[in-house]
Amino acid sequence: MEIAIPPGSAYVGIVRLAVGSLARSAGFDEERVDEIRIAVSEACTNAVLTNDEAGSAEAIAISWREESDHIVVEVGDRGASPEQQPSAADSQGFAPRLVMSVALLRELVDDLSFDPRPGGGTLTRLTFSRAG
Amino acid sequence: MEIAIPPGSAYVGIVRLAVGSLARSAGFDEERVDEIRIAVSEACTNAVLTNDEAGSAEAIAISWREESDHIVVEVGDRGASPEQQPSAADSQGFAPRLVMSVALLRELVDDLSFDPRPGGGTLTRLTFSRAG
Amino acid sequence: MELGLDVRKVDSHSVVDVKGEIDVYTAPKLREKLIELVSEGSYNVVVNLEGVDFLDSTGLGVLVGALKRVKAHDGSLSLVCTQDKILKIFKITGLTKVFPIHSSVNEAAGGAA
Amino acid sequence: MELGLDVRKVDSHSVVDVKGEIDVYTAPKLREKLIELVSEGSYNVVVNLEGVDFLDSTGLGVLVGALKRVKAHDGSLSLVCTQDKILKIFKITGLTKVFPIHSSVNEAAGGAA
Ligand SMILES: Nc1ncnc2c1ncn2[C@@H]1O[C@H](COP(=O)(O)OP(=O)(O)O)[C@@H](O)[C@H]1O
Ligand SMILES: Nc1ncnc2c1ncn2[C@@H]1O[C@H](COP(=O)(O)OP(=O)(O)O)[C@@H](O)[C@H]1O
Repeated sequence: MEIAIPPGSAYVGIVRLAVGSLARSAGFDEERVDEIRIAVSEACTNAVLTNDEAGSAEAIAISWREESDHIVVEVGDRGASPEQQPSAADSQGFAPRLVMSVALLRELVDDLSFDPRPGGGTLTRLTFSRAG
Repeated sequence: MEIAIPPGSAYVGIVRLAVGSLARSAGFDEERVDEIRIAVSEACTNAVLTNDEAGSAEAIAISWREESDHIVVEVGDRGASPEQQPSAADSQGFAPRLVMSVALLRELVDDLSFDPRPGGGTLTRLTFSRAG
Repeated sequence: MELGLDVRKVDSHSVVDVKGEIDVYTAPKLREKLIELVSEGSYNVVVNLEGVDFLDSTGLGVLVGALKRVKAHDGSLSLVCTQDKILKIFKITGLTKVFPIHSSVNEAAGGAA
Repeated sequence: MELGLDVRKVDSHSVVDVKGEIDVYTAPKLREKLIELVSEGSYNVVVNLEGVDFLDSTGLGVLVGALKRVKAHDGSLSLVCTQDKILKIFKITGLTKVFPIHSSVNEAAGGAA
């Protein structure tokens, strides 16, 4: 299924609700459902903040696709890829929010990619194995 | 925001979740939130069943739009309008499901319309006044 | 989405305790259960809706279908419901005149068959 | 979505009981509350996450920001958290080494400032 949200922070929680329900229906256990919610929420949060930084008011496009052995969630925005953004820790050694977000994404998903979108922006693709 | 669901009965509950959250955020009280969930669910149910009858596997397109004094929810399908479908009660006087559905819709929304869509199908438009 | 369906006997009635949301996805499960009861010879059925959070026209359709089936055997179908939001659905569709609606299972099972 | 924020004093500590989901929408409210506390002179802060159902990188960012602020006044920021799903977020991001994480408010407020 597909969800398009205005690039506002208020809508990310609605995506979490929908994704939690989809993940549960897809047969994941509660712990994994929670991890999937967190990962998709991180991707949407990055999309909302990066659209904002890029000055884009375009909708964030989220898709959920079920394959036999995995689920693919794609989040499309009009902003910069996390890989193009500063990742240096500050003078006290604290990582920026985005670095923590990418650390969470990498840990919680089975496969992660950031690709440029036609027309500009980033497509974040999260893959969740059904096996594990 | 916009949601596109595959025309399967399993997805209607996810739309209810999202709509309940949107309606609550929009400031409706719990009773009205519940009525909005029921009305949108009825429209989606009719869309899913009517797509099925029309043999269409196309997605059902749902949109939620907030205006200053009302909310507009549109549900687009590829099936027949409820107004084109048989509404006669059976021999024992029972109304078909669709007639009960339309009765619920008429009672729960402030404005209701069924319009033909370009390319075929029906656009069901539900309006909910913010006044109350 | 899960629909809980538990069947028990109270006097001569079969009581179905329904839990969860009755919608286009789950209504077929309720329909099957009610058909099964009638085919096993249970013609006096009580559907307990106290644990139901959501009911729509598909749920109503299933209840109407079951009513027709038990009536064909001179049976009865009564409902247990005290929740305003669920009662509202029956009122709007005129079904409060069709179904006996009780406020407890004992009241429903104790009533005339 | 509502974020509950209640502040109380336990000994010399200001305890913020957080209820709900801390995400990109609600994190700014928590940030404001923590800035307010520091600007009022509360430099020993306990953030109680026991009522939190969801925490993500925006919430972590706010906690890190608050930690920097209290440290600038030689203060402390400790957390109360026993929920595995929330602890996991701190572990993955390496912040278990940055924040003292306690299993009760009394333990957090009783510890060294
Ligand atoms: N697949 C379905 N989804 C939703 N409603 C249905 C479905 N099948 C039947 N209904 C509705 O259920 C009600 C009872 O249907 P009916 O055919 O009379 O009973 P049954 O099929 O249960 O014997 C009718 O109002 C009908 O519109
Ligand atoms: N609007 C925001 N949304 C999400 N995260 C933010 C926002 N503003 C700042 N952050 C993150 O919060 C963390 C702390 O930010 P920082 O500027 O150091 O603290 P503060 O602004 O609270 O003094 C950083 O990791 C930063 O990326």
